[in-house]
Amino acid sequence: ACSGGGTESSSEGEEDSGTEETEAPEETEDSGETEEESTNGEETLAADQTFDINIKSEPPSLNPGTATDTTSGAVLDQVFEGLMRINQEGVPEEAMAESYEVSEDLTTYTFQIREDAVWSNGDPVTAQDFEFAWKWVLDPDNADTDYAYQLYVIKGAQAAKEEGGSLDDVGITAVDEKTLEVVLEQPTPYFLDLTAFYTYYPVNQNVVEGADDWALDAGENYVTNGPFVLDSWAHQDQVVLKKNPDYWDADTVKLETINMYMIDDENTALEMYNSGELDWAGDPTDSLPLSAIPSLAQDGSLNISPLAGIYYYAFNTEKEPFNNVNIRKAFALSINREGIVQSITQREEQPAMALVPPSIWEESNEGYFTDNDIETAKEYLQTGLEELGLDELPPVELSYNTSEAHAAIAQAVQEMWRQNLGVDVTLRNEEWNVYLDSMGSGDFHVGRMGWLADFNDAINFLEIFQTVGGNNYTNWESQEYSDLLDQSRTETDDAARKEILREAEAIFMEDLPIAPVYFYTNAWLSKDYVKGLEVSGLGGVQFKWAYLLEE
Amino acid sequence: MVTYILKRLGYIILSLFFIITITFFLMHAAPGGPFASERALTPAIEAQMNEAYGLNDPIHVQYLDYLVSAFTFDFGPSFKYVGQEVSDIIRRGLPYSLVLGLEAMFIALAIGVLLGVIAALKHNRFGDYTAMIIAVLGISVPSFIMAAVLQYIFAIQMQLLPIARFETFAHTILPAVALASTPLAFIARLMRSSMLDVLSTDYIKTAKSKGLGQRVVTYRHGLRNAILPVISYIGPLVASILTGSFVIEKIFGIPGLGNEFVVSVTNRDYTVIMGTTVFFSVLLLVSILLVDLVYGLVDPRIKVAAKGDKG
Amino acid sequence: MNKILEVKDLSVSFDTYGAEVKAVRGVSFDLEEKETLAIVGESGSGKSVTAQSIMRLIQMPPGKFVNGSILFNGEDLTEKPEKQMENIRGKEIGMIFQDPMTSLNPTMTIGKQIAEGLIKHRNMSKKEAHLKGIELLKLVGIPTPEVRINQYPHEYSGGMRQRAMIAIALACNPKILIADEPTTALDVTIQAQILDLMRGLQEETGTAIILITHDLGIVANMASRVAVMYGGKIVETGTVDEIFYHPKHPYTWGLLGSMPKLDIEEEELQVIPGSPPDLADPPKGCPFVTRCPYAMSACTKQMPAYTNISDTQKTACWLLDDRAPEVQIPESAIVGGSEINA
Amino acid sequence: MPSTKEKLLEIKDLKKHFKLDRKSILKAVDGISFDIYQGETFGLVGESGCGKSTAGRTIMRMYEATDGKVDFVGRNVHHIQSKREIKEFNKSMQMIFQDPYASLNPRMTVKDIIAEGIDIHGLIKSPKERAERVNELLELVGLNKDHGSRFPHEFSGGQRQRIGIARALAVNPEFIVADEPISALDVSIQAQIVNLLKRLQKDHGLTYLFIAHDLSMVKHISDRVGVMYLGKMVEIAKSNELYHEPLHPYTRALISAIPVPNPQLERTRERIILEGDVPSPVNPPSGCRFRTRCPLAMDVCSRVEPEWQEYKEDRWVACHLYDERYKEGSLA
Amino acid sequence: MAEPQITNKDFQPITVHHSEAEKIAGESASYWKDAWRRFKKNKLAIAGIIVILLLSFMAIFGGTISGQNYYEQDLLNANNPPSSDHWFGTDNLGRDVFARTWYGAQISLFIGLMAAIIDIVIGVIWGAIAGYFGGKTDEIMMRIADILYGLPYLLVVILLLVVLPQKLWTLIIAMTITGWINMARIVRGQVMQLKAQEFIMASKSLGAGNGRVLFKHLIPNTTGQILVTLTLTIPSAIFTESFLSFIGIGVQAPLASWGTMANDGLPALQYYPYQLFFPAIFICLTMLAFNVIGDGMRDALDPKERR
Ligand SMILES: Nc1ncnc2c1ncn2[C@@H]1O[C@H](COP(=O)(O)OP(=O)(O)OP(=O)(O)O)[C@@H](O)[C@H]1O
Ligand SMILES: Nc1ncnc2c1ncn2[C@@H]1O[C@H](COP(=O)(O)OP(=O)(O)OP(=O)(O)O)[C@@H](O)[C@H]1O
Ligand SMILES: [Mg+2]
Ligand SMILES: [Mg+2]
Repeated sequence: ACSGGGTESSSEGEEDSGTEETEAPEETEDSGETEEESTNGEETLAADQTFDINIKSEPPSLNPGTATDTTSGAVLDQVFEGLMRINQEGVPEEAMAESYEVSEDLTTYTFQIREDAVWSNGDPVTAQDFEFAWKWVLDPDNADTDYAYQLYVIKGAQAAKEEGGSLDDVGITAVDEKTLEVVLEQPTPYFLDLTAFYTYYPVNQNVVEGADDWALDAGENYVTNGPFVLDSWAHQDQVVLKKNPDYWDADTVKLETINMYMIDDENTALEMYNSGELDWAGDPTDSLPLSAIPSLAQDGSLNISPLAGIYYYAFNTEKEPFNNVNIRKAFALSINREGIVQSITQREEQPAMALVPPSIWEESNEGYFTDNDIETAKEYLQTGLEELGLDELPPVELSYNTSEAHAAIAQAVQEMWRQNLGVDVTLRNEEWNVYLDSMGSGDFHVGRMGWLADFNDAINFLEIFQTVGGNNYTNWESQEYSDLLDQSRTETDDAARKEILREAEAIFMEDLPIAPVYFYTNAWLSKDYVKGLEVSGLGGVQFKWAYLLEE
Repeated sequence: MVTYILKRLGYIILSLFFIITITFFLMHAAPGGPFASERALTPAIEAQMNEAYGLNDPIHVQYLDYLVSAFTFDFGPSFKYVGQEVSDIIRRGLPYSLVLGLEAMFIALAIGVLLGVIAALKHNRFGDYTAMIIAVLGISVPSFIMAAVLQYIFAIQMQLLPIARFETFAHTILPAVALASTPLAFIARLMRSSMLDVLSTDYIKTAKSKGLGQRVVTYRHGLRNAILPVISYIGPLVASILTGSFVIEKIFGIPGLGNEFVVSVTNRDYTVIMGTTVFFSVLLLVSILLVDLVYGLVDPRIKVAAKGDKG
Repeated sequence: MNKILEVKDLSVSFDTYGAEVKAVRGVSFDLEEKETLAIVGESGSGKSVTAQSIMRLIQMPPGKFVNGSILFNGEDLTEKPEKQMENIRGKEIGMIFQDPMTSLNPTMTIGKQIAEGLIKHRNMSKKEAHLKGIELLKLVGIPTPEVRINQYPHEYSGGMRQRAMIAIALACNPKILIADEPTTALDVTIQAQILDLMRGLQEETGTAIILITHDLGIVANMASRVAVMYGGKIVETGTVDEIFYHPKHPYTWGLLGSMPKLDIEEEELQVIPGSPPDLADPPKGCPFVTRCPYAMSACTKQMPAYTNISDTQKTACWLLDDRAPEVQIPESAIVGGSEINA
Repeated sequence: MPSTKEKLLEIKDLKKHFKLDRKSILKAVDGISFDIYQGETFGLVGESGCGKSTAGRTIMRMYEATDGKVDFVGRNVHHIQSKREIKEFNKSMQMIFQDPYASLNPRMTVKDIIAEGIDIHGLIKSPKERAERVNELLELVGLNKDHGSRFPHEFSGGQRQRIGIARALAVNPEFIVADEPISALDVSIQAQIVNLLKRLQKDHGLTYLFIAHDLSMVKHISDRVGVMYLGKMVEIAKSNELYHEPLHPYTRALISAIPVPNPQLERTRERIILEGDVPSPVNPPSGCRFRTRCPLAMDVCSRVEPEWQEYKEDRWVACHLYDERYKEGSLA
Repeated sequence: MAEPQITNKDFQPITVHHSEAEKIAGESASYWKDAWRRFKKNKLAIAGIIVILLLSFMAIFGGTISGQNYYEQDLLNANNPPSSDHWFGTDNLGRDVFARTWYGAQISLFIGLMAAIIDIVIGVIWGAIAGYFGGKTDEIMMRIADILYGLPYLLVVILLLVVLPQKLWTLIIAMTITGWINMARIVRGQVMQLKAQEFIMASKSLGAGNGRVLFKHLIPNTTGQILVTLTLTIPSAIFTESFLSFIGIGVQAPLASWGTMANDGLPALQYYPYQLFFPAIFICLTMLAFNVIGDGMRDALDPKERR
């Protein structure tokens, strides 16, 4: 599910990155400025096009088929290229594919691969390479392919991976050397976005087949097709990328070298940025220390951009008192989101009174209720208590996984609920793995969760709650909601589809199995001479268009 | 001698066996598995993963496999770093940890002993108090605070040394000092009291009665005897440097093993947990053995093997 | 005869937590060439402190010279700078300590320990010092010295260690050898060996010996003159015959009386009742007053001055004052040999 | 001198071996036999490490014997099994220790130290009785009542040794092992303790095993003396006889080595100075253990172990010189 | 000083009572009184005691002095520097650092104290038994300690925190898993030395059982060492707690300990240094105090220092 979230495996570290944020006024203008400058022609390129950035930790996998996290993604996005690439405007544009055609029923895509697309070892990039790579991921014999589900929009993919279907029945066909035909299960408006995601990257079949450990180290087996090549990989220490001269669009690529360091400590990384050892600090590959943010915001050096993600508290709807919708509403309404965002996370996150982030749906700027609406909350509380036959709220437990930021927010919320609802809230923090275990087994009252979009579509947020289990820890289920989502999947008209989904969201927000807190943002520092570096709303970063000016 | 070492090795293996066993069951008893993630896996894929990593086997089979693999030092691939062999992970982290650890040990021993000797020689005088204040500060300041403060002073304010990473010798100074500060202080105190004891012995008087100068007496006669308790502290020192290194490695961005170990625990990366645990335990147990052997070398009275020799 | 060492009115104190311990309080004696002076007295009477003061081995602080001088060949050792003292220690004055088990460095071979002094004072090379060490070990009666020289102290028996200590002390032919209870820790048979050895060596080298002990038997065997110490003071001094056959001080009487006689049957031993004084708070007068059967009120008030009994014998006791009542030496203190002497 | 010659203790071929490791065994006591009569003092002398303390402790059953037996009033002490009887036995045999500094628990008051035996055996009924008994004991050894509430470190060596004696006496023992009770004391104090022990013996009819390496004191206090060398008894005699007519060459050397506080005598006295050191008890010399240092060693000494024989009445010795068989042969 | 005049009168014999001669000079002082007398002379150690007493006092009452409490938040006044309202400033949630510091003192000192008690109970008994019985018992007990030492501590702690409810106690237990080993080693060494002493033999020959020997003789005689070790255990527990909070397993919010506060303040070192400064200075002060007390005790209890 994940192009950007990648909170998975590395647990706390990345969790932090998702939650620590800042306040800075007029974000759009800020980023706008950068854009403008970069398009001005009066600048001179620096002679030394070497870029230094911190990626925090060792990328768990540099095999696009097994990668599942942002850190790996940050490297893979530079060294590989899929059929499409998300461009500076945030929309997919042709990359390995020179062109594509979509069938009438919107389920068959035919991609024409560039003639001049070559692997870094000189082999041409072929349709077979794609077919091979994708089917490798879908092969049930290949483990560690956690992100196989990214391919499940393709016909027969899920069946092959999970239900014993044949790989031959999967809708991926290399028609010829340069033509790839993909058949989908149903119309998928965001399929082109998906083809830019690393699980969809090709691998060089000639090299990879039979060489299981090809992606373990930089070396002659590590053959790629992106704007950069993997020059060296000192595990746990540093990844060095060099410009790929054979890249089809090599003229656009300005950076010669990218040094990606793996410094775990945010403060250390920030200091390295201050001393000039790094050209970039903070999101999306690292995060800025919470305590540094106010002063950074004050001196105007902080950059902010929205990130398609939500931070929320999940209610366990099977545990009293949260089995009552009014109680849930009371709790959700009596959170002072603005306060949290302004004083704790401080990265201009947007208070969330909806599920789908405003970067996907503008309507979410409004939301379904008023932030910090204590009056209404108290009313709901009253009704809820009556319905439950209680005089006062029983003590409740607020769970979160260990992290400075989560703790701070939880403490603030604890205090808000205590003051506003007079409820005795105890905090419970657990180490990440333990936390997931408790959440999964329903051993919680209210628990912190977050979601970062895999792809830029509302469905990615809504389908979490379609069924109990998976990523839905709330035990909340609604037939109506589920039906609406299913209906949206066959709807080919964009506007109509959105209508359906909005309706679903409304149902969800009426039942409030979660209390949304805020929508994430990216916050980073970059040196003035850094231009054209693309930070996506999905948490990815692209160096293809980046360049450095003379200082 | 040989039988003694063999016997000790036997104990090491026995201890290792228990450590592995306990670790194995702890690991599996701990909630959360290696594949737990924010993006929940579908049950089918999870089953495939378990199958691939042998987690579907009955627990005793897994345990036996583990025992075999642990004693052959073949721990298999990491769960998290796809395809990377645990032995490779250890091998690549080791040099960093080793350099850092040895340097820290060197600093702790050299400066600790020096401070201790100075304090003992200047007993109850200014030098003593100064050395002991340094020592107490060393013990009082947690290493992570020490690291941050050192970084702040020497790298950020004075810009004398690099902030982080581990490339040149200059890079190693701050982390090694931060890591060494607590054991250094401890050694200084140990050294002080044992040196005070030694300085009041008869053989020191004998040495002086030969007309040897203060320095010769202190270094030739005092030091070697006084350092014995410090040598027996090296075992715990290794342990404390191993555990302490995690914090330091994290703050200074050093790709060492300490960090690897902690991360593996939080990730439930079973094979890496096992590998690093076995590795650390072996290191610890062997260094305790080595310390005992060295002790025998430094102190001729202790004949490790020849307890039964006529005496 | 030449006086090579003169100790005059020496007082040494220690600062301890509780109080100032006045370990030695105005001790005077001298040592002539080639003689053996025995200092006897019970534990804590200040024998070792006196000896170590001569060598300036007392740790200062907590120790300090309060008063007095130590003249070695006319030079006052209490005022010598440390550097010059180093040239006297080992070279001019050697010392053997009480406990052979602890007075050798356990982590250094015997050979090296012997060699150190030689290298320092005789400018020998390591090799020469080693050879000389073997010679010395042979001299003190250690068999197979070539092998033994490379061993560590723990590989030596107690008697051998004490022999090695003697070898170290005598390495540079010192003019004075101070032996602080050299045989207390040893068995009688080994003690006899060591005393025999010391006597033999003295005859050979002519070193003057200060022998510290509390065993009157050893004194009788070894010494030419005796100083009896009690409570940080010398209460009586004289030639060995004078002390054994004509003792004048009640403490000396007590000492002689409490020794069992091998050749006489006796029901009860003569005892000196009570226990020694606390040197942190010594009695104002004679230190022995609390245990003295002949105590007078004068004794509690003032330390008696020395009375010269003969050219060589001096005693500090109020009983020797004209005004004091006549007191007979108790029978138990009469050493049988006096008749032979007379 | 014992008036009655009633055996209180009969020691037969007593052995105590310490296992050092798998290969080496230290034979600290290697077959000694002697009797101790009711009311006498039996002195035990010998060089350091020859096994005196081990013998004393094995007799007291503080060590289990490797072999041999110790009959106390006709009962083998090493066969007592029941807890109650062991306690009874503990009461009748007590020990006085060498080191007056180490033998008293520094954290206990003198009162409690002395009363420990009383408490363990429940010999009193009330705290008052306990206090009375302690005072009585303190007085007995010549200490003051108010010393009871003090701590050992406040006492001098001689006083401490007396506390140790009071502790041993508290349980009314019949037999006391005194393991070098005076060797750590000052000359002037030694006599105090020896006199005290003698007085107590007279008043309470005690029997002593008095261990020491200082022959002069042993001779003074003991009725009979046993001389040990390297785990073996080499001679037993009445103390006078031993001094005036030592039989075993080792005894002779021992006596001649004692310095006499008489300068005239010392100057003229012939002394036997033994060569070398005591061999290790781990692998003692073959035959007679003393032969390596014996000035009169014969051929046979290295081959045959001398027998423990009664040379005269009450006079035991283990030496080939007194064995008719070898005397002739070797002299020839 | 004028010598007193000696007259004829002074030559009358006086009788010295022997019992008088046996009198012990000076006042009777128990072992502890005696040690305390020497301890008092050590000004530094006394200063240490005073500091600990002051800190304890403040831990109990300090939280209320400033009129603020440790949990109330004021998000608008977060991260304020020290002022007349908030003497030590405020933290990132606008809570009063002064109140939190003293509240944290309660927890840190409590943790130290509990760790010390558990150390005594487990470490002392374990070490004493191993040292006293020796042989196989010792071998096995010490191997167990070795194994505990070799176990991945972090794993054990995480598991404990999972298995046991999330309470302060769990944290304390987690810290004592290996904490007592040092104490056990020291006590064992002491006991091994002591058990060969004659007073132990004397007690045995009087018929004392193992229990009596252990608890009446052996353990009381190690108290000096135990106390000294404790003065180091307490700070090291405070230390471990802060290490655990560094890796995210500290005390439960909104409770604070000096360890968690220092840890939270650490990243803000450059921006709000007082957030680190106050807890850190008190950690150091406590450690310093306990260390000098330990030194003082070692000197005061050292048998070699007394005569
Ligand atoms: N370093 C010291 N600090 C304090 N007091 C000391 C020190 N050295 C010696 N003394 C005290 O000085 C006094 C004399 O001690 P000294 O060692 O000279 O006695 P001694 O006659 O040699 O006795 P012994 O026969 O036991 O060796 C004793 O009371 C002792 O306690
Ligand atoms: N518990 C023990 N374990 C091993 N060896 C021992 C033990 N106790 C005594 N020995 C050894 O047994 C031998 C006899 O020791 P013991 O103490 O009986 O001698 P001793 O005659 O009392 O000597 P000393 O005069 O020095 O007290 C010595 O070699 C000693 O090392
Ligand atoms: Mg002395
Ligand atoms: Mg003995």
